Amino acid sequence: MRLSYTKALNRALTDALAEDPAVCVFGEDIGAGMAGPTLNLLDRFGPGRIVDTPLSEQAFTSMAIGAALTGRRPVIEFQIPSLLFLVFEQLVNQAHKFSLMTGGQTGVPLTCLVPGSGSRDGWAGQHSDHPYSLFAHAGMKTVVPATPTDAYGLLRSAIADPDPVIVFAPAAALPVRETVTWELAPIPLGCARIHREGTDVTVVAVGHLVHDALAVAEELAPEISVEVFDPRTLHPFDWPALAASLERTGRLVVIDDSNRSCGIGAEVLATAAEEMRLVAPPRRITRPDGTVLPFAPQLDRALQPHRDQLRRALRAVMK
Amino acid sequence: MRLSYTKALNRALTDALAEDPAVCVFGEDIGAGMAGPTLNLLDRFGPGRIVDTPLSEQAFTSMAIGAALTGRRPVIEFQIPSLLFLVFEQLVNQAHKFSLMTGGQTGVPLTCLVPGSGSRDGWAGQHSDHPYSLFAHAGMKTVVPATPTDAYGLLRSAIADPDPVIVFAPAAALPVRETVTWELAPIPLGCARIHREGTDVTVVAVGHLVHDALAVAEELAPEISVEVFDPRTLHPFDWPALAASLERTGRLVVIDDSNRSCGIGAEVLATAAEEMRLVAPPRRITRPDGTVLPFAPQLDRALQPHRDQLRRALRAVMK
Amino acid sequence: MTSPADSAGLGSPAGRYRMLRLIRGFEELALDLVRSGAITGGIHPYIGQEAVAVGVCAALRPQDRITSTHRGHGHVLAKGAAPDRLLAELLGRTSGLNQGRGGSMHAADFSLGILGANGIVGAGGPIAVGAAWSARQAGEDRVAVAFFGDGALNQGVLLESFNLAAMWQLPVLFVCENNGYATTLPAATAVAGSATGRAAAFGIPAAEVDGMDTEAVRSAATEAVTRARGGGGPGFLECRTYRFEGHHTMERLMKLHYRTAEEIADWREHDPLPRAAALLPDGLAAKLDASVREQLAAAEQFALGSEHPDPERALDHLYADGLRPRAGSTA
Amino acid sequence: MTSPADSAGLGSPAGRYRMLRLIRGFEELALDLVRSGAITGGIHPYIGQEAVAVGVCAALRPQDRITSTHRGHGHVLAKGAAPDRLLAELLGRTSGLNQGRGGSMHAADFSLGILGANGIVGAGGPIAVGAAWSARQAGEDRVAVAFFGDGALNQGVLLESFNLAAMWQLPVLFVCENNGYATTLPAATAVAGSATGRAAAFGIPAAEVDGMDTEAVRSAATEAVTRARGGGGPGFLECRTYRFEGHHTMERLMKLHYRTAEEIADWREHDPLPRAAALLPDGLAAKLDASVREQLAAAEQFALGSEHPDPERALDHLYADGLRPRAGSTA
Ligand SMILES: Cc1ncc(C[n+]2csc(CCOP(=O)(O)OP(=O)(O)O)c2C)c(N)n1
Ligand SMILES: Cc1ncc(C[n+]2csc(CCOP(=O)(O)OP(=O)(O)O)c2C)c(N)n1
Ligand SMILES: [Mg+2]
Ligand SMILES: [Mg+2]
Repeated sequence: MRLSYTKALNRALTDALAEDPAVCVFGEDIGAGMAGPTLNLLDRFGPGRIVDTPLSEQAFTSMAIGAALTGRRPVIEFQIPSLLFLVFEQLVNQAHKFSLMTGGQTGVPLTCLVPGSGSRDGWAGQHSDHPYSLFAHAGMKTVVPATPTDAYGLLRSAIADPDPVIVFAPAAALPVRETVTWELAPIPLGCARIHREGTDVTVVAVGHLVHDALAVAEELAPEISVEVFDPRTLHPFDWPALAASLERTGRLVVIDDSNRSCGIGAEVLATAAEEMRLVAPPRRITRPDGTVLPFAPQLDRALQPHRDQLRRALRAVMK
Repeated sequence: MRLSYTKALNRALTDALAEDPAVCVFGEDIGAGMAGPTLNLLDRFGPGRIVDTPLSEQAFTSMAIGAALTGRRPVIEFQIPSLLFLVFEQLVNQAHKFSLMTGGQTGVPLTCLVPGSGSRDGWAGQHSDHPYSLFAHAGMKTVVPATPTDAYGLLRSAIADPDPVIVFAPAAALPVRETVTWELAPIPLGCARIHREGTDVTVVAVGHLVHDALAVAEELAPEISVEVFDPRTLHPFDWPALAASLERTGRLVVIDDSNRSCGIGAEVLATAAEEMRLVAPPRRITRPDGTVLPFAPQLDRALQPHRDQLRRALRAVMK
Repeated sequence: MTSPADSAGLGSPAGRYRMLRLIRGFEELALDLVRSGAITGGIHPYIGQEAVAVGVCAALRPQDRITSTHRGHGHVLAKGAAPDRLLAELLGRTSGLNQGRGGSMHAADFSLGILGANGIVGAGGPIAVGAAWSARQAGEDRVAVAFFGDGALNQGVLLESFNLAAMWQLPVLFVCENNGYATTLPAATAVAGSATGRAAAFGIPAAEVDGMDTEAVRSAATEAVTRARGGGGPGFLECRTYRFEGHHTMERLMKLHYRTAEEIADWREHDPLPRAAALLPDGLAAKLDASVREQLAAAEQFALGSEHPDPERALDHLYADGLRPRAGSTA
Repeated sequence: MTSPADSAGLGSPAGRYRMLRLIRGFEELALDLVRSGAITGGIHPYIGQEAVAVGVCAALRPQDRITSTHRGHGHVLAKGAAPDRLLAELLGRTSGLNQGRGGSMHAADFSLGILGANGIVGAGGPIAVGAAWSARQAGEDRVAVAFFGDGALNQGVLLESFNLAAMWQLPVLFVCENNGYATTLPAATAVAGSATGRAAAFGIPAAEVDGMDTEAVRSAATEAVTRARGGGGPGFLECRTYRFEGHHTMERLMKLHYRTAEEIADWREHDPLPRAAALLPDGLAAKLDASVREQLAAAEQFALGSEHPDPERALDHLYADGLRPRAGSTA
């Protein structure tokens, strides 16, 4: 079977809805399936569970929290990553805090899905952020799948999780297709995936950049043996797997499409520097500090991490 | 003159208002001066410039942005740090982005002041965050003064700045008093301050933790020579000053009251590991990952960085 | 630990009077404990507004749900929470409703449909709407009530939630406790138009009621709750009331001049307790007062005698799946 | 580069007709350029709604200010922006209004009081309120106008801003372009109550007007703007209108069934252009059409001939003080 990333998300939602009557979906234009992941859900599961919402992100996010506190397992689809800014209070100050603040009386099994995070060429400054590091800092479970199989499996686990989870589906990963010969299945949160083994350098690549890392690793294979490490979940991060990888390689490059300062790239470098084996100074490739993506495509692209930077960084850590 | 931290903020606002008729203040209960920094401003400058707002943080923040786009220099006082979550869209997606997105047609000279950030004993989970790292990641100019003089000088510079600036006044720094024998004056953003020179270890301490770092440095002086480095501005960070300090010491400990993952502590370790001289693995002391402060005072305190952790970290990097 | 009363206890005038007294007495005790330093951080006292919580909760069934505010003790007690465990919560003890993790502003008892006080003004509104939606989804005839103040009328998220509740005809009752002020800001200088007009504009039946009169609140709430339970959609009540104390106990340390002494004295004339006592047979109120005194004395003893939580367990419950986050220091 | 017309150009029926045609023609040209791939990312076409932008801006003075939306080309042009520079912006060229940094959704010209299109629904409302507040502070009699769609009526921040504008009697006009849909969601299933009722509940004088009739919009806007300028406080206009095209050019690639072909055809009968043309002397409309064609041909040539920005300068203007942030890689 040929499986696209978007179709994988669609399947995950369909299977979760079919399996558990408590699962329901909120979002804008989801009845029409406009963004892809919710295609045909309304027909199959009806407006009682697939809820096309007015443009009231704050209220419907809080509503979903209220629903999650009372037995439902809501999924919210957000049309643009910056809508997460609009509901930051609801997610970080409410959903994330209920469990501890109530002394464990409740979880908040809420899933937020952002199909098309990061730059989509030509959508400009307010539609092109990749704010996953913000949620890792706040402590929400944060997932960025790179492949269709992972997208399926991680979204299933997110929906089944008793805590709020946010799933970023990078716009640049949506075109990825896979030939799937196995049964799709949930993939546990918090487990990294090593896409390619190597002995010289560990490249930690986030989301769509996994594919760039793999391409560069192939290309430089004659020169450098690169291990490609996909954390898949940014919080909780699979630190033991990273430590094991660095035991083998001792060298680290991170490629991460979020802003530089206080991004997940910083976290990986910091933790590695503090606790793991490094034989050379580590490197990271990120967006610049405080990036706002300009509209013009050349400018937009110039600020995203690219392969050439990765090549240079790999050669630099090998020196 | 004996100057308290809160009084310093009050003076900075008073002087800025007196100097520039474009400066104005928005916020809740600021007419009554309830939080301290706005005391007596209404009497002196009138309701045309000191605007007591209804509980509409999103609208009045956007209003202040509109005012900033049309010639005013608004300051907003927020009563609780988590109100910043409520206006995250307005700050990060609007105020921060106008300059680039308009091709430089405008700046947004907006200042956000949060008096009493971080834990105030007994205010529990939704009132005790210290979210400065989120804004450093987003790229807003982010300031955390440790002393009354710095509070005065940095707030003055924030108000004069053509970009949005957010000033965190940590609750634990508010009781700090200084005997001031000099003229209070603006202090440029982006310049670190070395409170104490040392040759063995550089301690980067943020906000109120500067005072803890100084106390521990004194205490361990016979054993370890500690340099206490206060970045004052987290974004832009004074990287050259840090590099210079590490040239001297080669050892680094960060003490930072924000959550661990993707916090400013991570950023300092990452940048140092990548670009600066380190003779031992660096360390950071932070809140745990994803911290929600529990109400009970013992639990609240247990999750904040404390001196004992700093002592241990200092000894660890000296090994 | 005493067993929690349920909202059915509010079915008689005597039960309602007793609850008014319980809330009043609880708050007075809490004020003492703030003054003595036993309660850290202070509280937002509910004194003066008791008729709203009691009147509304008297219209509810045990399985109905509520969301509350920073000024939440009255709601939490009226919905049936055990006063001793609420007090233990305010004192940060493990026997507290939230095991000492929430404190005054987050007191909750999910087993009684109390989805929590909330530190963010307006936040409880849409959470109640979600609970109402949930109940309908589950085919249950539970109603949800959102309590909030006049200040919350200016929070966008609450206004958004009026629209969702109205559009989807959800079984939710919005209860605005208009005590005239949001901290120091008079409602008259903050709320353009009227509270009821604002709700009505979304097509929500809206009524204004004397919030110092328990029976008036109860009858208005009963009407709205009955309609909501029967599928007739949301309702809105504006309860005109007043807090006799400062906004927060911190206010006692400050000189604020936003209300006159006369205004406070005038409103004290409308104290809901004597009014409710007047409906009772002679001598009953005094008896109930005595039983409340006993109950609170026991609660105080229980709470003050309860254990403080272990700092080693500060991160318990951060994640519902038991995930243990990394500590703040590795050294 | 042509010099920008100012809003005074809308003082005559001919000027208004010409602007309707200019917007229509601009959008048609932009659609072609999206189809050809020259405009990256697509646009939200304004076709069908031109009477709103033109009618409202005809009521404004050059120094008045506006905030706009994701569907902003009409507003930006009607307020006087140069079509060639707007087109260059859509093409991401340095000669664009925003030097190619903003694109369709952020087009702005501060020299003309155009505070920007905006990518976030509802966001422009309170920004206009701030501009109105500013003007009053500065003692200027400038008015601010916020354009937004029916979808924005459900954004809390916009509702909050109604309250602030009303409470403080600010010179701001809220213009709701009710085109019946927020993307695929019919307003009838999204907005409880009525648009005008919602504004009126905050004490804002609110009127509904035929948004396909330029003159009707102009006269309603003039009344509200005059009142606002004279210190009479905010106003609200609901303009009933329709977009003839899809929500966004992407929609052309999708099969969506939220509107019927008949509905679209019916609304096309109310096209604002023929209606405005009918007010002109014989032959004038055709002449104006021709002059617009020429202007747009020149604009296209100008824009397509303009320079692409230099990737080295991608971070220009990130900070107004010239601060250069760290790059994304040190290697
Ligand atoms: C969104 C938000 N803004 C501000 C605050 C700080 N604050 C806490 S209570 C309060 C006043 C609330 O007034 P009202 O809603 O009338 O309730 P009352 O205190 O009168 O019961 C304020 C400003 C907050 N907690 N949340
Ligand atoms: C707050 C917010 N929510 C969602 C979106 C995605 N979005 C862009 S336009 C739009 C529909 C807007 O409808 P309306 O306000 O009626 O304007 P129209 O498109 O009809 O002109 C949506 C949902 C957004 N940009 N901002
Ligand atoms: Mg109040
Ligand atoms: Mg619309």
